[in-house]
Amino acid sequence: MTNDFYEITGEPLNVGEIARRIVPENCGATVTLDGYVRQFTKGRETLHLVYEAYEPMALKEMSKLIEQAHKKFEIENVGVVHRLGKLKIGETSVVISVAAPHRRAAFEACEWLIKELKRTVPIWKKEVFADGELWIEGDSQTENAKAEAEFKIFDV
Amino acid sequence: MTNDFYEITGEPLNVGEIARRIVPENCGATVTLDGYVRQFTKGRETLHLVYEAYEPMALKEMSKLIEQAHKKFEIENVGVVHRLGKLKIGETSVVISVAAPHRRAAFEACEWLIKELKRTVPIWKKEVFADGELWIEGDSQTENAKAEAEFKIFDV
Amino acid sequence: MKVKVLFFGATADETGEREIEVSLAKNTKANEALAEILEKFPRLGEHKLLFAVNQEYANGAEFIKDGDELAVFTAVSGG
Amino acid sequence: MKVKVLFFGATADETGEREIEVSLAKNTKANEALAEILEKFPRLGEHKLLFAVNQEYANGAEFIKDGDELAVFTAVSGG
Repeated sequence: MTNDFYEITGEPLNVGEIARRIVPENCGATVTLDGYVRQFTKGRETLHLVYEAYEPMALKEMSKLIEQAHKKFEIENVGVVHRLGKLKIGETSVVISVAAPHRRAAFEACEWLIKELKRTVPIWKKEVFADGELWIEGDSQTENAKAEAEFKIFDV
Repeated sequence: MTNDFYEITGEPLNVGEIARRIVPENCGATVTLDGYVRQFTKGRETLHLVYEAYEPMALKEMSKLIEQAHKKFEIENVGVVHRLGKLKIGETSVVISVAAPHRRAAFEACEWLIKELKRTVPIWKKEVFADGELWIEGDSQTENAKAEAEFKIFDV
Repeated sequence: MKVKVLFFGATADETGEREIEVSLAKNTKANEALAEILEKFPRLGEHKLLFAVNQEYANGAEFIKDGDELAVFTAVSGG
Repeated sequence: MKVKVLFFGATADETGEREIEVSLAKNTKANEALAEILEKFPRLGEHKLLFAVNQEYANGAEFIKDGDELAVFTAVSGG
């Protein structure tokens, strides 16, 4: 029996608490990815960020990712928590924590999960600058290209 | 300027607090490895563990590993903390946290650091069972073999 | 038949709407439904769009049913 | 010349010592020093040993100096 969880919350994230929640009795290592708000993106200063989600679909997609991760990697428990709303610089936006009997699988699964979350889970980030704001569309050129290959992107 | 730290302590480790201490302003991701006491090793129940270190040498080796990691990977800050003394089941024995502008480097450096720490830093683990206790010599067959290749193991 | 259409982030800003109701002919496919939505909100065409039907990514070939929940959004940027 | 020899974990248990003082001839090399230590504590020979001189791993060829800190221990198992 795994002890996975996936959540979306407007509250601040406690990385240590999330990592602890997935510790099973027979595992030796947890790997945790902690993503947070950068102050500078390409030299431009971000004042704060706003995250918005299509919540029921985002939770479904997170659940699918965890299910796929269990098939791909020998892991025990997974925790994925994404924060929504307004985030200050340095605040944690996402935590992904994976416990496994062998650390190699925990590293691989954690890295795979953050890559896929950024590609498939319907959550959007708005960067707010001193002189304007911008919804970020896609994680990066590369990951957008991968998204296009798998989903149909309707480019009219 | 990096903001690294490496410590050996007899106090319980707070994973989230350690991960937070290395967050720099211009980085986007921290990867954290959290190792803890397993209840069962090859079916035998561990009651608790005792960690002992050659402290000044362990700190030197930790410092060298961090220096090497900065040369090998594009990372910003590293935190390594190892606990000593008696640890109960489920308690964290080691935390390695790496912050980097790109998460790939953080994953790679964190995995490299735990592998090297287990191979080179003079810390030993004693497993205490209901019917006896055992100092563990080397991390595993594989990693022992690697240790032998690099250091001279005096097998008399 | 009537369906609900949701917008998020950039698409909510472009349309000025977060949720609308749209009437569609029977046997409308997902790509046809999207084309109708784009006719109402031509500025959406400036974005690369993803489209979901009942909280699942759509490839365009799905038949839309009465009461379905559609969603139109840009490439995701969580994490 | 005199040197300090430290033991940890399994080697401390085998020798019943955590720190001893050993007298060595001048120009003794690390591997010769280790051989002398093993003569005192033959049961150490049952382990694969690592050897450090002044808190650095030794390969055996180092010359030991008066006042050096030697350490004899088994393959490490932290983490």
